[in-house]
Formats: sequence, structure tokens, C-alpha cells
Amino acid sequence: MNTKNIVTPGQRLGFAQDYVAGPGTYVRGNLLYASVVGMKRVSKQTAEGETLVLTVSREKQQSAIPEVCSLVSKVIRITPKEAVVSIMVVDNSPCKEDFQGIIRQQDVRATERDKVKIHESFRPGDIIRAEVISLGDARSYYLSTAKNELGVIYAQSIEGAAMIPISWQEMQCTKTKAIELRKCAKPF
Amino acid sequence: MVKEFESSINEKDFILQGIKEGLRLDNRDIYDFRQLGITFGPDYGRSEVTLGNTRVLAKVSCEVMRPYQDRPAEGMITLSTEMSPMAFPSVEPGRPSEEEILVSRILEKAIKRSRAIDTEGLCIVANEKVWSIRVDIHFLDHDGNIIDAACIAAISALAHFRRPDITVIGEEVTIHSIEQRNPVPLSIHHMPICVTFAFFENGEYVVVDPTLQEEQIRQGDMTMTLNIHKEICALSKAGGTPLKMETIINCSQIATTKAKWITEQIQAALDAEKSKK
Amino acid sequence: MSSRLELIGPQGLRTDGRRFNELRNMNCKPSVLSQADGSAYIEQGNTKCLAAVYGPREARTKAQVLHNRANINVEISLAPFSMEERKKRSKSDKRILEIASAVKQTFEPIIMTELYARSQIDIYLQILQFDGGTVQICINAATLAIIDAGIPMKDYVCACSAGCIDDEPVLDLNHLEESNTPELTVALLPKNDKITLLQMESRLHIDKFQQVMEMAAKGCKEIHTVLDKAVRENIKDLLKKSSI
Amino acid sequence: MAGDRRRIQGPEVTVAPIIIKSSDKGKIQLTDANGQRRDGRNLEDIRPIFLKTGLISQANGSAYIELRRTKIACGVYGPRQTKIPSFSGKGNLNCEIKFTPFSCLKRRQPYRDAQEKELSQLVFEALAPSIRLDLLPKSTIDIYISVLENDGMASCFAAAITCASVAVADAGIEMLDQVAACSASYIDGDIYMDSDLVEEQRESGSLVLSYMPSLNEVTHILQSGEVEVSLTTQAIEQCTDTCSKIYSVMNHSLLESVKNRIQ
Amino acid sequence: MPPALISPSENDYILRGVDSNIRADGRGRLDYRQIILETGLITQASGSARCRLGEGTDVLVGIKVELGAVELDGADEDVAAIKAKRGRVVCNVECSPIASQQFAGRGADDFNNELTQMLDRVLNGPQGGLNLEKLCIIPGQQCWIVYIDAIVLDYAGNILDTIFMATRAALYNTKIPKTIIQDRGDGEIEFDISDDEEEWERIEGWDKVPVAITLNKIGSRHIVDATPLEELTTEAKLLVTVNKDGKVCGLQKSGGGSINPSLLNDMVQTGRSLGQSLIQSLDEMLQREENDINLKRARKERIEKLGFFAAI
Repeated sequence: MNTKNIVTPGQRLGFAQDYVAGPGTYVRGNLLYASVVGMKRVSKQTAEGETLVLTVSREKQQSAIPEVCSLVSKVIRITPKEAVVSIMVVDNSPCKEDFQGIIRQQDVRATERDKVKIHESFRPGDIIRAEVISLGDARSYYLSTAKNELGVIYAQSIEGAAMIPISWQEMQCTKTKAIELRKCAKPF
Repeated sequence: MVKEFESSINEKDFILQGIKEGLRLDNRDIYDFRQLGITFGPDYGRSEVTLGNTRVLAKVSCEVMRPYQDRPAEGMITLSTEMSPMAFPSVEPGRPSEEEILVSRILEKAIKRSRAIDTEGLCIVANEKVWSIRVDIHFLDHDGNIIDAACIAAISALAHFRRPDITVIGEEVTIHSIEQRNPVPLSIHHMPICVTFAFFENGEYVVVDPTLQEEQIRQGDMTMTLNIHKEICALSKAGGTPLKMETIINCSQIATTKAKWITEQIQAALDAEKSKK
Repeated sequence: MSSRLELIGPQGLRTDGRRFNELRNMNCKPSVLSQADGSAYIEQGNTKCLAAVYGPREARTKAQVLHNRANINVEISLAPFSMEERKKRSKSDKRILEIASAVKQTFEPIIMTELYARSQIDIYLQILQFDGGTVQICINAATLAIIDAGIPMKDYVCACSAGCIDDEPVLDLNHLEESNTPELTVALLPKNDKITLLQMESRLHIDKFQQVMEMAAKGCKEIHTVLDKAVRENIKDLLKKSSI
Repeated sequence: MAGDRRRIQGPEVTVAPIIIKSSDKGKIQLTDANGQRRDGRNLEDIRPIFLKTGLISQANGSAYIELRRTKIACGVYGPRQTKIPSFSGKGNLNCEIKFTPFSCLKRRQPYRDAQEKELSQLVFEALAPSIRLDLLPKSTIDIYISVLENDGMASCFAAAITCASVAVADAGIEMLDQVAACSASYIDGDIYMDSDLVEEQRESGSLVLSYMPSLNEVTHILQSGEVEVSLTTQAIEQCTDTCSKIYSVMNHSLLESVKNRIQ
Repeated sequence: MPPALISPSENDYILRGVDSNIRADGRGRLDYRQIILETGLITQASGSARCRLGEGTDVLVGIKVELGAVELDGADEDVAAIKAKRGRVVCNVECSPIASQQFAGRGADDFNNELTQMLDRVLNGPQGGLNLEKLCIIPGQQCWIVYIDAIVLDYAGNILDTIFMATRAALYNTKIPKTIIQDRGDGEIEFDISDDEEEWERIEGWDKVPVAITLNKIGSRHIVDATPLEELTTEAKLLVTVNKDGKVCGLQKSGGGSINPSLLNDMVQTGRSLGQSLIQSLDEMLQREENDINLKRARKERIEKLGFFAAI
């Protein structure tokens, strides 16, 4: 790997009109600067006249913070109105320390929102995939599972065994074959 | 934080109605103290006082210390009160509550500010060494009126206390152990006694020695500290329901008789203790 | 108390030239601060105090919320240069907390707190110079500031101290006098002559008690006239300003 | 003063001994006949800098700086969830600087004193303009700086800022630029760059400047002492020049760390 | 208490105003509000002064001069020897909760500390102006300690400048008792303190005490004497302390923004010239007040202080 491509924050990378500023860079005045330590990369030109995207990929990942994207989190506690979760992975990069999020009753699924019962959707200890819909209040991010591919991805039955999804709102225990209710994520 | 236990509305009404009719739950008269018990020992300066269910322990100890610069020929007296969650479930340990501050301030005024103890007699070598007397007050059980109980405990413990005898030759100070020489008592000028009143119905009704439940429904309180010479040593009515002046004068009369009665009780307990030895 | 100070001169005048039943020179003015909802400044002799009242406003912490009335919060601070010797006092000094608690309990039955459920009224007092009578000046300043803030209360609360020198009751003690004689502080509701606060230190014979208390109550009445005048003048000024 | 009761306390008042040198040496000369300082530097030279990243494995980013007898370690944690719930669209930056008890001439108390609290505030002010806090809503970055040895307060403060900036970059946090800082002392009308403790005690004033060389912005300035404006201007210029030099050291150490990881 | 907030439109309003050199209260960028200064309000202090800016900010400074031990430490003997011959200055700033609800409880602790350190840094050094050697009574043992306590009584922006103005005036007002030193032989020195107030002296060098000018960078320009709203708009502040000779006695940037070096130089220059003229007008005010008092004293009239009722 060419060490010449390693850049440090504040380093000038070129003129703003020549490139599109990708992640790890920013524009100030008419210049493009690096904002993290890492490798400078320029996207390959695919079409004629397309502006190249310049990115600096981080040499070391910053501890991730939630943004509007999909994430993985663990249910901590539930109330009739909401499920409190702790956000563990944001967009495939793990958070060093957990952030707190809330899935409100109306954000569990897309249809028949008024009939949602939290305890028939999530249980404490479930691992779920969700997405951030808002920065939320002072304490928590607001999350939603109102999409087919979002919902519980791993859960244990009362017996303590792992469960497999059998429909979008049911899971079955591998040991006792008991069926429990969950809002399941559609497997990829 | 644990919330303080509160009586129900029915209980409150019941107690209030009783007071209006001159009746109390424990069959006392409104101007009566509860049963007072004072026990001493086993060592000097330790007394345990019970006032109904309220129970307070006081322990006096002493050590030799350097005096304050502005009072070179006076001994020191330290009062220390600590409310532990044992008697006060709502108290957070470590941080003094507002109630604790008020109690310790009233005791300080009653015992230190009124000069109940002869501090000049505690001087060993001026500017160099004086006795420092420390009174530790522990609240063991709280059923109302801890101030009166604490004050009785503190003053009776001080009266019971004996400090080691000393001889001073020039700058040389010898402290004799209790086995070597008889320890000496503190010289006590007078015995301040606290009497606490509780007021109900905008000050219309007055009760002496309130229990915890009565304290919870009172609208105001007043603590008078007196001695047997009919001197008011301290008085504290920190806000609460406004009172007529006659009520206060009336209270002061009641307090004098109560102070006399309590002093006699303490004296009797001290005498009984002495005769035992 | 072996070396007793001469607190009364040969002509029967006190150390600062006052007669027995004379108050110290008193100055007061409401509305002195820009940020506070109500404020007041009071001088009683050499004791000077500023008061500010904020609220009724949202309670700062949930623990302070009372469901049926407003919570009153009192904070007192002493300027480091206010005493003879410079001393920085922490806010958790026992004596200061005691006074703060006394001021709080004095105003609780007087302010109509039931009109402002779940809210909070803050009373801040700053003592700039100290020459005896802390409790009384704190109460008088707070009364004026609360009135200035427009918070409804049942009556003025006026406080004054009295003592007893050589068996003679004296009014409004200064620092020298209060450290050498018994001191009784009384806070009075002037309209119905009821006493809300009564504090005493040092020894006083019970036979003198009533006399001293009546002396203090008389002082409270005098203070009431001064406070009332200040309030009325302030309102007149306000009317004058708004009519222009 | 109420100290920490859990620790064994020494006497109420202690005085560090003053070592009296044999009289024949006389007064300490800060410069010799050639205009060179006691350690052979010229007035405008700074001490050699050793700067290394990634010493604290638990931290998200860390750095260690050494300028002869000044030694500082810094750890950066976060961005992580803000502990005190209060909504803010921008990230919080929390800086804490701590002098170890043995780092100074006099023993320092183990708990944070007033000076440390204020220096922490100053470090915050110096670093805040360089970090893109607007990208980190509801999050906090914690910067903990530990001074292991202090050889002159001004130069130590400057080194702490430099060190913290490298640690933030090492944590992979998005920044506008890195902040380099350096100090200067005014002694007898001359400007001594990066003075040590002996020089500092003889100064009539000092200047600490932190600077973002690539953006040409001053992020912090702290000057004490009675100084002519012209001299201040000159010192500011010298400091910005020196900061650019320190900047290359900072870049170098960051590049090294990347290279090491790649290999 | 949450910090005060500012809306984007208010922000924009102030920004544009500053750009066209007109502020919400009609002032230009470099105009101060009306200054009211009065000394000698606290009889129990050795010196005191109160400074009020416009209709808002109000600071009271009380100075007490007390006896104490000299400081005995230093990196080496030379430094220690200088310190042993000096008096000391101790600064302390407190924001009273009466000034603003933000200062209630422990809310002001950090802010108090910041202000205290800023004041201390300027006054406790060669640039402070005070002649500390004159405050020493017996070298190596006893000296006067000057305790400077500032209390913020009312808050409407620009606290620091006001503190410095009030401190300077309070130092002017401070009188130190004269000491008479007697050598008893065998290295034992005793001293008496004169109780004749006529003989008491001002602290030497009070006139060299600097004042502070806080310059607030808003947009690409800077203003002085900012109101609370303007302070919220400020990106970076620069504190310039200047003495009467026009020398810079301290610079300190605060706030979360950065400043371009050329603008920085510009701000230092502005601060310097403003500071010098500010000192001149402050000194005139103090002189006028003293003349008034002397005149009244000569005519045996009652000296009435405006006290806290001034200009409200």
C-alpha cells in the first residue's frame, strides 16, 4: 500500500470544484480538506463528465454513533407504550458503548398501528434490527421496525432455547416447539 | 430516596378530633410528657433516654487539644448529632438533612450558647492545652419529639460524665488514669431542658411532647429551652402557623413547670445511679 | 462574661447613640435588580441585604414538586467581606442553612402557595454587610421582594429583634449588643398581631420575657410603616412612569 | 480545609525544601555569551518533541508527548451517549486535565483543584473549534489529560493541547484541522520560545498560542505579563511559525501509527 | 438550570446589526453602556466599590487587608528570596443567585472559578500593577494579604469588564494602616499598627492596575460590552487587559470559536486603545467623586452615598 496516500486531518486534498466531497472530507472556501486520519481514495470514473468522489477512509474507526440508518439493538425493557433498547451496532460498525433508543407503539409495524401490543412484538433480551427515525428526546433515539426486513432477528423462548421465525409475527422454540409472538424481521 | 411514611386522612382527622377534645392516642393529657426513662452506664458519660417510644443515646468523651486562638483559656464542647437510617428511613446517610441541622442547632444553642458547662474550668494550660468535650448523640428510635429527648440525654450524660484528674506543675501536665485517682465531674452551671409544643388549627390547640404522628399533622411547632431558675435559655419557633402572643406566654408558663419536673427526674436518676455505686 | 462591656453609656444611650426603644436607621427600596421578578434592598443600621425573588416558575427538580401548592426555596449567601474578619462561607454552613430554613417556614403559611400548585418560588438573599440581626433583615428584605414580585400573600411579615441590657429591654440590637446580651427575634403579622417566628439565644429570665417580646413587637410595627411607605412610593413611581 | 478523609493526611502545612546552591556559582544565567540557553538551544528553538499515539488500549484514541522533562499522556473516549440527559444538536466536548501529585514542585492534591478546573476549560476552548461537533448530536467526547511531569506551566499547557489534539485524531473523530500549541516567555525584552521551569520563574510574562496551521486560525491565546503591543505581535508571529513546525511532528506521528498498523 | 437559548432569527438580527454597526440598543460596535461607579459603600471593608453598566450588570467589590505569612517556596533560592519579600493578593469572584437564576445552588461554581482565575492571573503578577514589596512588613515572615472579593449582583452581560472596573476603583478606595517596625535585636522584629486613620495609605500602584476589555467576535467583526443575547451570538471572545501606559497586561481567548491571526492583531489594537481611554474616564469619575466628598466635608455637609439606589 502506498504510504503517500495516508492523510491527516486538515490536510488539503484539492480544489472543491474538481471532486465531490465524500466521507472523511469537508469543503471550506474552495478547497477540500481531510477530516480524519486515513487513506485517500478517488472513485473510479464510470461515466463521461462525472465528477470524481474523493473519500478518506478511516484508518481506525471512530466509535459509531446512531444516524438515520439501520442498526442492531437489544431490548432492555418494555412498557405498554414502548420498548426501550440499547443500540449496539450502527450500520455494521459496533458502538464502543451503548446508546439508548425507544421503539414506540406506533412505530412497531406499518399497518394496523393502533392494534400493536408491545408485549406481543418484543420481549426483553431480544436482538432486533431497526432503523433510526429521529434523534428523539433528551435521553433516547426514536427507532422504528415498520418494514419487512426489520424486527426481531434473534430471540430465546421461555425455555431458554433459540427460536426460529415461522411467520412475520410468530416464532417457534426449537426445543419445546412452543409458539411465541414476535414482530419478526424477514430473513435476508 | 425513600419517601416518609404518611398517615392516612382518616387517621389525621381522628387524631385532630381527639386533640380538640383534649384526648390523645396514648391516653395522655395534652400538656403531659410521655413516660421518661433515664439509664446510665456502664461507663461514665453514657446515658440512654426513652420518651415513650423515642429512644436516644448520648455518649460523652474527652481529649486534650490546642485551644482556639481567640479563646485561649476556654475548653471546647462539640455536639455531634447523626441521624441514621435506623431511626429515620427517609434520611440519606452522609448528607445532613434540614431536620438534622435544626436539631443540632437547637441543641447547640441550648447547651453551648447558654453556657451550661463551665468552659473556663476545662483549661489546662492557657494557649496550649484544654479539654475538648465531645457529646455524640445517636437517635435509636424516632417516635416524635427527638429534640427534647436528645437534650435530656445530652445534659444527663454531661452530668454523669467524669474526666480524668490532672496535675499541672509549671508547663508539665500529668493526666492520671481513672485507676490512679478519682476522676472529676464537669462543673455544670445549669441544666437547660427543651420543651417542644405542637400547634394545631391555626394555633388554637397546643400539645406538649408530640408523637411522630402528631408531628406530621401539626401546623407549627415551638421549642423552649429553660432551666430550673426560670431562665429561658433558647427559644425557637421557625415560622409555621402564626400565634397570638398570649399563647406564647401561656406556653412559657407550661414550659417552666415541665422543665422543673424533668430536672427533678434527671436528678433522681443521677442520685439512684450514685447510690448503686 | 467576667469582663462585661459597657453597653449603656452614662446618659443612658447605647454604644451607637440610640435610646432603648429606638430602631436603627432604616432604608429600603424595592425593584433594584433587572433580572429578578421581584427584588429589594434594605439597610438597617450597618446591616445591608439584597433580596431577589424568582417565580412562581416550573420546579427545577421533580423531587421539589408539591402537588397542592408551590414549593418555596430559600438560599442565603454572605459576602466574604461582610464580617469583621474576612471569611469565605460555604453554602452548607449550618447557621446559614438554619436561617434559610427559618425564612422558608416563616413565609410558607403567609404566601398563598395553594394558588400555584406544582411550581416553585425562589427567594435569594445576599447579605452585603453584617452588623447583627441577620434573621430580621432577611425576613424584611424577603417580604419587600415578594411584594415587588406581585406574589399574593396574606399580610406583610415584619421582623425585629429586642434584648435585655441591665434588666432594661432594648430594641433592635447591633452585633456588639447581640453577642453580649440575650437576643429575641420576633416576626409579626402587623394586621392581626400574630407571631410567626420567635427565636432567642442566651439566657433571659421568664419574668422579663413578655416585656422583651412586646418591645420587639412594637419594633415590628415601626418597621411595617417603613416598608409600607417604600412599597407605596414605589408604586407611585411606577404609575408616574407608565402614565408618561 | 476539608481534605479527602479517606487518605492518610500529612501535617497541616508543609513546605518544600529550597535547595541552596553553593554560592560560588552565583545567579543562574539563562543565556551564555553566544546567546545560547542552558540546554544549548537558541532563543527561538523549542525542545525536541517525542510524540506517539495509541498507548492506552482501552481508550478510543490516545497520545503521549514528551519535551525533555515535560511528560503528558492523554486518552480520548467517545463519542458516546451523553450521561446527563439534555438535548443538544451538537456534540459535547468534555476536557479534564489532571496533574499527578508528584508532577510539580509542590505536591498537588489528588483531587481536582481550582487551577485544574480552569485549565480544563482552557483546553476545551482551544480544541473545540477544531472538532466537528455538529456531526455528533447527543454524544459526548471525553478527553482526559494526565500530566506526569511538569516543567513549566505554560509549556506544559501548550504540550497538553498538542497531545490532546493528536489523541482526538487518533480516535478517528472528524476534525477540521489539528491544533498545535506552543508557549513563549518574555524575559528582559527577549522572547524565549518553549521555556522550562527555571526560565519561567524569571519571566515577566508569557504567551501560549494554539493554532490550526492549515486553516490559518488561532483557536486559543493566553498571555500574561505587561508587554508592549509590538512585542506581542512579534511573539504571536513566532508562535504561529513554531506551531507549523510542531504540526509536522504531529502529522509524522499520526502517519507512523498508520504505517505500523498496515505493516 | 439549562443555559439561555437564542433563536436563529435573533441570532441573524444581531449578526446583521453588528455588520452595519448598529446594535439593538442603538449603540455602535465599540460603544460602552453608561458606567456608574461609586466607592466606599461597605464600611467594614478596607475598600469597596460598585460598578453598574447601563440598566443591568452590577458588581460589588469589597477589599479586606489582613495580616498573614509570606509565601515561602520557589524553584530555587533566588525566586524564593523574591517571594519572601512580597505581600500577597487573593482574588475571589462569586456570582450571587440574585443576579440570575442560572447561578442558583451549585450552578455558578464553574463560572465563579473561571472568573476568579482570570482576575487572579492578571492581578497576581508583575503586570498587576500593585507594588507587592510595599505590602511586606517583615521579610520572610509577615505581610499584608489583600483579599479582593467581587460579587456579581445583577447580570446583563459583560461581567468581566465590570469586575475589573470595580476592582480598580475598590483598590483606589483601599487604605492600609501604617506599620511601625521595631527591631528588638537578635533578629526579633516587632511591629505596631497605627490606628490613626489619617495616616493610612493607599496601596502603591493602584493606578497601574489594568482594566479589561472583552471583545466579542460576531461574524467577521467584533464588538465590546455585549448584552446577554449578543454574548450568545458570539463565536469567540478575546479578553484584552490594558494598563494606563497602554501596555497589554494579558490576553485570553474564550468561547468555542477561532480567530484569524490578522483579526486577532486588529482586536488587540482595538482593545488597547479602548482600554486606555476607559482608564482615563474611570479615573476622572473617581477624582470627581473624591472632590465632591472633600468639598462636602469642608462645608460640613452630610455625605450621602447613592448606594444601591443609583440609576434605577
